[in-house]
Amino acid sequence: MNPELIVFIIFGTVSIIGAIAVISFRHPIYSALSLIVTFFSQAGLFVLLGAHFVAAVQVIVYAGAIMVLFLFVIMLLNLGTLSAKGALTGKLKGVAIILGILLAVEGVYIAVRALKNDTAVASDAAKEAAAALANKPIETYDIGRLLFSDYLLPFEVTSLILLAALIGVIVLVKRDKQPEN
Amino acid sequence: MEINILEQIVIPIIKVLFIAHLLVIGVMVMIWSERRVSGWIQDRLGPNRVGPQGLLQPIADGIKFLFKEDLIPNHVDKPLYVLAPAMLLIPAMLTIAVVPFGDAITIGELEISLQIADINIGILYILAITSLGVYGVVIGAWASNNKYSLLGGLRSSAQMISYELTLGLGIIGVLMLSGSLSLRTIAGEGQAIAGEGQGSYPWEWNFLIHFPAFLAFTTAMFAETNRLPFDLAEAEQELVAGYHTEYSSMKFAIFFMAEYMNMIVGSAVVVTLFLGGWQFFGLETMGGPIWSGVISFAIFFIKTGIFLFVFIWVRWTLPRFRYDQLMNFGWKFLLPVALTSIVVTGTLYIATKGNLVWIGIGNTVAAFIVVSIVAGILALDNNSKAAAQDTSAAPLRQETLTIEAIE
Amino acid sequence: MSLPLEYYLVLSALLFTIGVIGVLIRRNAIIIFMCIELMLNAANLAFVAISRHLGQAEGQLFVIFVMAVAAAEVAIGLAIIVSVFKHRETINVDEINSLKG
Amino acid sequence: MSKELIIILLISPLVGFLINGLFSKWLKGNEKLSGTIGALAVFISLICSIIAFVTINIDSNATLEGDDGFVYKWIAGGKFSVDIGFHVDALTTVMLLVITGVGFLIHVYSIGYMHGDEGYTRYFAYLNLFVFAMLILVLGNNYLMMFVGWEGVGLCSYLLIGFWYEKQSATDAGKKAFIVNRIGDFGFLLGMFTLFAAFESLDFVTIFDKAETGTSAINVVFGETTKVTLMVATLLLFVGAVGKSAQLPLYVWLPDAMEGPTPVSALIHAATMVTAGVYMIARSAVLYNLAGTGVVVAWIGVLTALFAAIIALKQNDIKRILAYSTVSQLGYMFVGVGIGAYASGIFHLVTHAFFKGLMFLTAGSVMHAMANELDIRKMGGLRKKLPITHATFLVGALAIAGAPLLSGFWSKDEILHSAWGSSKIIYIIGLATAFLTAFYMFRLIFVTFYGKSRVEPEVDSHVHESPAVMWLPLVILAVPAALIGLLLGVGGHDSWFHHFTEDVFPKADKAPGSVLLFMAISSIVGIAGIAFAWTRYKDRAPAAEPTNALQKKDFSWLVANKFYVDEIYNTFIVQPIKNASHFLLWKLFDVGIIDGIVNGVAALIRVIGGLFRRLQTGVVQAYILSMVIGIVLFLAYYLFFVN
Repeated sequence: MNPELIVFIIFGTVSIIGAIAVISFRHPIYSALSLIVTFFSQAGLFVLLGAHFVAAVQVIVYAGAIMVLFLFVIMLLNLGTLSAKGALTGKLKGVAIILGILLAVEGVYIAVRALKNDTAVASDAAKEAAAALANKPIETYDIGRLLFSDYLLPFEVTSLILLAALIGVIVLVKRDKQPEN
Repeated sequence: MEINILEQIVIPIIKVLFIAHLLVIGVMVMIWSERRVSGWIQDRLGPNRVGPQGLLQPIADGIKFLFKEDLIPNHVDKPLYVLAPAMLLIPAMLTIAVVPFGDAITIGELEISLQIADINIGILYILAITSLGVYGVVIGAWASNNKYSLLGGLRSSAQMISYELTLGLGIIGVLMLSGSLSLRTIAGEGQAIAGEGQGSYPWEWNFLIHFPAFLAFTTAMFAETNRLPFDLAEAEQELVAGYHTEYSSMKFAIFFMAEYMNMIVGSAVVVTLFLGGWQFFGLETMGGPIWSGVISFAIFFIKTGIFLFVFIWVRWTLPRFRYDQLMNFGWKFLLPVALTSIVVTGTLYIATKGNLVWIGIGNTVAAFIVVSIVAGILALDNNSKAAAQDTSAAPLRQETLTIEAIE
Repeated sequence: MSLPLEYYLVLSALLFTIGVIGVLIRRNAIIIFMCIELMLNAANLAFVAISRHLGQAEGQLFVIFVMAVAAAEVAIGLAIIVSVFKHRETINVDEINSLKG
Repeated sequence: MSKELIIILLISPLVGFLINGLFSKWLKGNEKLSGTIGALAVFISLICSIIAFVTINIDSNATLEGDDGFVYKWIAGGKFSVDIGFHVDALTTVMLLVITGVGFLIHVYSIGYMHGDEGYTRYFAYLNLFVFAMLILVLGNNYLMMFVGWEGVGLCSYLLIGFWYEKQSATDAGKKAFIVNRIGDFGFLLGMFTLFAAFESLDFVTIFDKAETGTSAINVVFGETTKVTLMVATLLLFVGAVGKSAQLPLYVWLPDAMEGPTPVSALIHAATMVTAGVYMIARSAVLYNLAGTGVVVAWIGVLTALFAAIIALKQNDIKRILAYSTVSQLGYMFVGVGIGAYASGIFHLVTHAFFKGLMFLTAGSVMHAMANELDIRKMGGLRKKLPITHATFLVGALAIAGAPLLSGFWSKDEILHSAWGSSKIIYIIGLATAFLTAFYMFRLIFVTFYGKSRVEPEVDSHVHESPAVMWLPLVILAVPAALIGLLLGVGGHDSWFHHFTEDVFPKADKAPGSVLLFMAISSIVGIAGIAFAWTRYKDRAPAAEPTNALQKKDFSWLVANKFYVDEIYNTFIVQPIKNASHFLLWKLFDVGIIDGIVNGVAALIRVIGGLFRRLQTGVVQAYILSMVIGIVLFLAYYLFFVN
């Protein structure tokens, strides 16, 4: 059996179990921990795909920063489980799950079919070229190069978005000035 | 795919076992030396009864921990309570995997690199894994279901997020010059493309070129290990013992071990990044193919040991920060210094065509200027605040906020 | 040697769907938020897989952009949740419905 | 010449404007800084202008024309393509020197004049913006850029006339200037359209080349004849010039524009903006020559000159006299460019900019001394108290009156001389105007500075000479006002100025007759005017307002009321339009039809909205659910029906 497949199955299963756990646990802190597990297995998948840099960033950003923030807020608000009274969501549950399954089926079908079309249309030469490309490893160096040349403007815009978020958060949670004496 | 059993399975396993045990033994030595050094600093003796110079004291402690009753309080969230110490210990041990301990040992055809895994994004790996340490603290604190623990956890998570930024940004200057993310490359000769690695002599090491970044990184490292002067998460006078208040016996010991492991790994990383790794005056090349590896390992070991001494020294010298001081220090001093280091290093590298002397001088001067500016602004701000309102309310605000929210 | 792209895309679609279901059935705003992160991650997975398939670094680049935006979004979102909690003492989305028409 | 120089020249006032405009909050407390920034910005431009001028002076080929001046592709759509680009030749550099030179001195003067004003920074911001717009106007290499500058200066003029917006009369005057200018601008726009229709370009160089070679595009509007097209285009452009340069019949805004601060009157309404029309015609000299419409220009010019001079005879407001004088002198310039003596027209523009700028500034100085008194009947005998002001004003007045060897003498004489060669009647009217000019100017001088003091006692004690920052520019400006004619204009059509600009303008025919003779005649007429003023106003004030009905019927009463032009316009144009707007457009169309439709739509939407309101449950997940349903359906459609 292909060792890559084994690794994929392990990580894929873990990530799906983690994801289901996220939406199943009653307590948000468990959900958060499950989400971290999912993120980790995703990082593993990224490594499997040869995207080492993205994997590292995934762990640093998601597990290291975003989820800590989540935990921080959960702990700060000290939320327990929510009462189920008068919930619209209770009624929706069945509908939602059916819709979700439909969506999943469609998504899977599209993913598979799009690729089939792709390979069906392409000529032999194009296929060879694609195959050659596909085996070319993508280094951190390539990402950095692209980021600071072709995608410099989006990169800068991203920094602006982060700045805006920073300011926005400060404004949102700033407490009103105490009355001056 | 052909698998060379010796090279790909046996040697790595030996390396892993060796390093892991070295770490655990290191922890024990550290515990002993911490107590002895603190005794020395405070002009008292420290443990000296068990074994020669009290050297066996940590083993005795360990046995004591093991044989104590493993108490799990009733009110805790059991699964997480049990999980938390492991969540702290595992990242601490994982980090060491990419640190290069020395040059390679060559025995005939076989070249054994003194490093468990030389992955090409090593430094990112370290940052990623380090950032996970916070979960152990936070989960442990939350699972304890204890107000003091929770406050400790909150403080610790805020502190770690804040200082992680400096940790990450402080090394960018180093990375820019070495042109690589691999720790072996950074410690050694540098990448071929934009390579400015560290040479064998102390004046070629990064801590001179990136002096402000070095200080910022080291300080952030202290903060990440939750030790004095940054041990707000377990401040005895305020929070009993912070996040591990409810822990006892071996679980407590694991928290303890993790802290010391973090110290060791942190020191090793600092040595690798800033203090030339395993190199020292060309000594590491003098032993021929086999012995030079051993010598380089010894050099690395000694350097790390010296740095660990600094850790202990700082802990027993400086008093604890107040919470707002801690946040101010992290965000308003360390972060600007780290950012300045990035800008100045990049600019000067282009401007002076890679002249390291100028980069070093520029870094130091710029950091000094930035710190002065920030200090000036803060001083002005404080003056106006002091004039405007009652100052005694300010430091308490953060605590009152969190306590209100929790209640 | 390498796995076919479909595997990853299918996994991505499944994760995305789980995220969608989570958004629909949970009442806790923070968990809803986590589900959104889950969906973003599923998209990231597809990005990286296709990036590998095509041999182009752009896919990974976009993942990094997505992460940056996600970080910003989480910061803002959590800030909103905190301030909502301060005012209304709840983060149950069923109870936060003052915008009712 | 490098483009960068021109860009610095152009950007510098813009930067000044931005600093003064954006940071007014911080600069407010610091007048010195604000004024210095404003003046410095123009000073940088001045330096650049001098460099540009010298460059062209040394090497007449060092111009920036056609592709050389290209900076940026501004608009490109179909055939319509306009660049942002510069056209710098001798004419441009002359204009640049006038704008930045006079402009700089006026900025300096304003530092003192505007001292203590509430809107100090705003003032300098506007002034810098004006300089910027004016520079665009003269630097542009196409009509659209010129139009941008044209509108820009119009805007600044509006803003600065209404600078003291708490004064009703000032805002009214601003609006009047703006609206009257719109009429002219409309003509300008139509002229541009015509030119584009004919030549498919707005570039000066392209248009002129095509016009000269007669290779205009097939013109659907005016048949195949280029000449007719050109006539229409040039006349329409001239309408723009009439509006901007305050010629008959659109001159009415300029006297009212004196509501603005006096330095503004000096800079915008005497030296620079109002001459934009003259510049435009000079720039389009090729077209006017080909079209032969110069005659119209000349006639409008000379009639305006006479008309304004007559009105000026009976005015008692110091600034209004100067304003009518400006209108009159602008008429001269139009005569010059109209009869084809472009260089002479521009020459007069230059000299006029200096001496009229000077006179406005001195008038400002008088006002400054007299606590903003404008009525010359309440002055008199100021010579002793304001020696510098008096001396500089006298220089300006002598220059405008055509006293021998002073600048006005040279430039006016050139125009008159050329007019003789073109049309004797124009010459005679011009000569008469010259006499009137000398007369009303010296009437102003004698009444203001000589004779007995009629200053009101409480003002009298405060009368003082202005501070150095104000009189220094006066003195500096007095020097070119007096001597620039001598420097540039000696020798008539062989003068230095004519040689300098000979590459720009089509060759004009040499006027017949002896230069000296014409000079003598002009001098005699000017001196006669001065002498006549001396006999009448040596020591007596103008009569008070006519009181009884009998007096009201004579000609002087008509003149004193400015021929009732404003009133006529009001009755026959403004009121009918107002009424039509009120009843037809507002009551019927706006309220009845448009509001009806809008309200109807709104009511309809409210009903529909009431229906959809129920969907707005306020529960986020309901919305998300509908979104997901949408996605599922969409994907289903994609799967089953596409491909």
